[in-house]
Amino acid sequence: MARTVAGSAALRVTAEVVGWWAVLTGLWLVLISRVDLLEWVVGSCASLLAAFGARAARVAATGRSGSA
Amino acid sequence: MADLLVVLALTLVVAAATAAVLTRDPARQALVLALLGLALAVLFTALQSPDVALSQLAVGSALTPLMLLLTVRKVRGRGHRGGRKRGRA
Amino acid sequence: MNGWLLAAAVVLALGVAPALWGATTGPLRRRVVAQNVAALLVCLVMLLLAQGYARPSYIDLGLVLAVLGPAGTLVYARLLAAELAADPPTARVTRAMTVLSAAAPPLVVLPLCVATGPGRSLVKLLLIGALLTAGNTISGRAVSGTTSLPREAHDG
Amino acid sequence: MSRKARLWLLAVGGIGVAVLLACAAFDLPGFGGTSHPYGERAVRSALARHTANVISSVNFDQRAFDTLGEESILFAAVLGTVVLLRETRDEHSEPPETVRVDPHVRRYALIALPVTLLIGLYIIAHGQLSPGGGFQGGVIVATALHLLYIAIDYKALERIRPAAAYAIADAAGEAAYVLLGTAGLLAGSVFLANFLPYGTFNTLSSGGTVPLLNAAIGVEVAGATVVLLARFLDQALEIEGGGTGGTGRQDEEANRS
Repeated sequence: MARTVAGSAALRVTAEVVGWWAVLTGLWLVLISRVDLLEWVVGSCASLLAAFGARAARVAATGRSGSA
Repeated sequence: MADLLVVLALTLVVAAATAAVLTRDPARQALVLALLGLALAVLFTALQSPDVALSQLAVGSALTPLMLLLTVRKVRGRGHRGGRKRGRA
Repeated sequence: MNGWLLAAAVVLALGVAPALWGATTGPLRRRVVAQNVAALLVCLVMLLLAQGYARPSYIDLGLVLAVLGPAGTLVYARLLAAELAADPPTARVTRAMTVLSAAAPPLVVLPLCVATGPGRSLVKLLLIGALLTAGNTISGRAVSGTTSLPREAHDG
Repeated sequence: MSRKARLWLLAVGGIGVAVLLACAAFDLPGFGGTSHPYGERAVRSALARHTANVISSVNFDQRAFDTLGEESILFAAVLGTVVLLRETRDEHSEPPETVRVDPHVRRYALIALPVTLLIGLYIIAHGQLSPGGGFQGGVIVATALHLLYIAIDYKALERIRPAAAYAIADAAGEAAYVLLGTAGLLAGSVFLANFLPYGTFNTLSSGGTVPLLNAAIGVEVAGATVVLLARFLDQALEIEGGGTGGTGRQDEEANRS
């Protein structure tokens, strides 16, 4: 039971970060003027960082983790 | 005619800078300084130096006001106490 | 000097200059509102200048100001909250500010979009417009809403 | 010195500066003229090194050593601020009051924070291509984090801001700049030489060491700004007491009124 709760919490965290990552990568692709492989790599790394930032900020703002 | 923007931006910069000097209250001065920063950014852009304009915008729009107002709050005493003692904190 | 630069000059003379006057005189509530309006207008001026000088990379100035301008106004709303709560902007001013935040960006961004044509830069322009509208509406609300806010509703 | 004498001294100094300035201004080349000897050489050199943003090429390649000095100034200034604004023995910390914020502002901040963060990273990464670079982007990144304070609550900011980690980032950025410069030295030429391949013009990989130095500066400036603001925030919101701090000044004002 505990494992299922932990598992669904981990799933929620992953979903939140991946959701933000997808949105922010899209944003990066809008900002740049020319797309190539390196832009993709740098863009997705920066978006991943910002996505973790988004989650950390939300957790910090609510003062508890896991709630949507 | 081509220099109209430069002249306009320069006028705004001079007006904002003079106003910043003449404003005595530091909290209000921070507001005028923000306007001065915006006018400077327009001037720099009109003079084709967007890098400098971007530096001005990055520093002047949120960072400098935050530092100034935090300092004002510290000097006047903590916000809640100052707020109770005087109207303006 | 083309039409875009002329439009930027008009916004500077008829928008930013009065905002500067508003920010240097009068009560605090007027000054903070004027600062918010000035950030909004200068962001639009930056977009017009980018188009007027035919330098797409200047758009980034507008992009940065679209996110930092509202942040700047929120700084004042936060740290001058006591003074603003004692003397908040009138409802008329607040409404005018909301209308301006919602109406001014499309007025500038849509012609720019038509001039840009379809492509990624069009999406970028629309994004800047959206960020600017949302940010300035929110910061205007934060400036005026310090007292009208119900004290319980703090947990979003 | 009497007031009158001081005013005279000021007037003489002011007039002197005004005369010198006027002389210098009349000897300048005309505004917007066609002769730009330095500009032409800088642009030619920047294009030769495949750096689209000439300013970045000047800052991080042609005159990269100057930027090291500027970066060190920021580093030292922040260090000095940290020392001056530390909590002294006669002061104590009190947790600040919780502030209630409009839920709309709160929601906006939570959405704007990652977007601003990404824009800051974009400005850092594209320093060699478009206006901006490490300094501007670093400041934007730091401002993004402080949205948590200005639009939500100081406690929320404190949860994601272990100041020590940002101090390490500050030092690491500074060190990375020096190390990149030393790598230029080891690669066979001079300190801060652009030793990497210049890449294709107007792509992310162009400019050789310029993007890497930009990244180092970005990390340094973001860390330095966060540490600087952390000290200001601590002083303004948490630290109480002390001979020269807020309360002393307040008593003084109370006595006066």
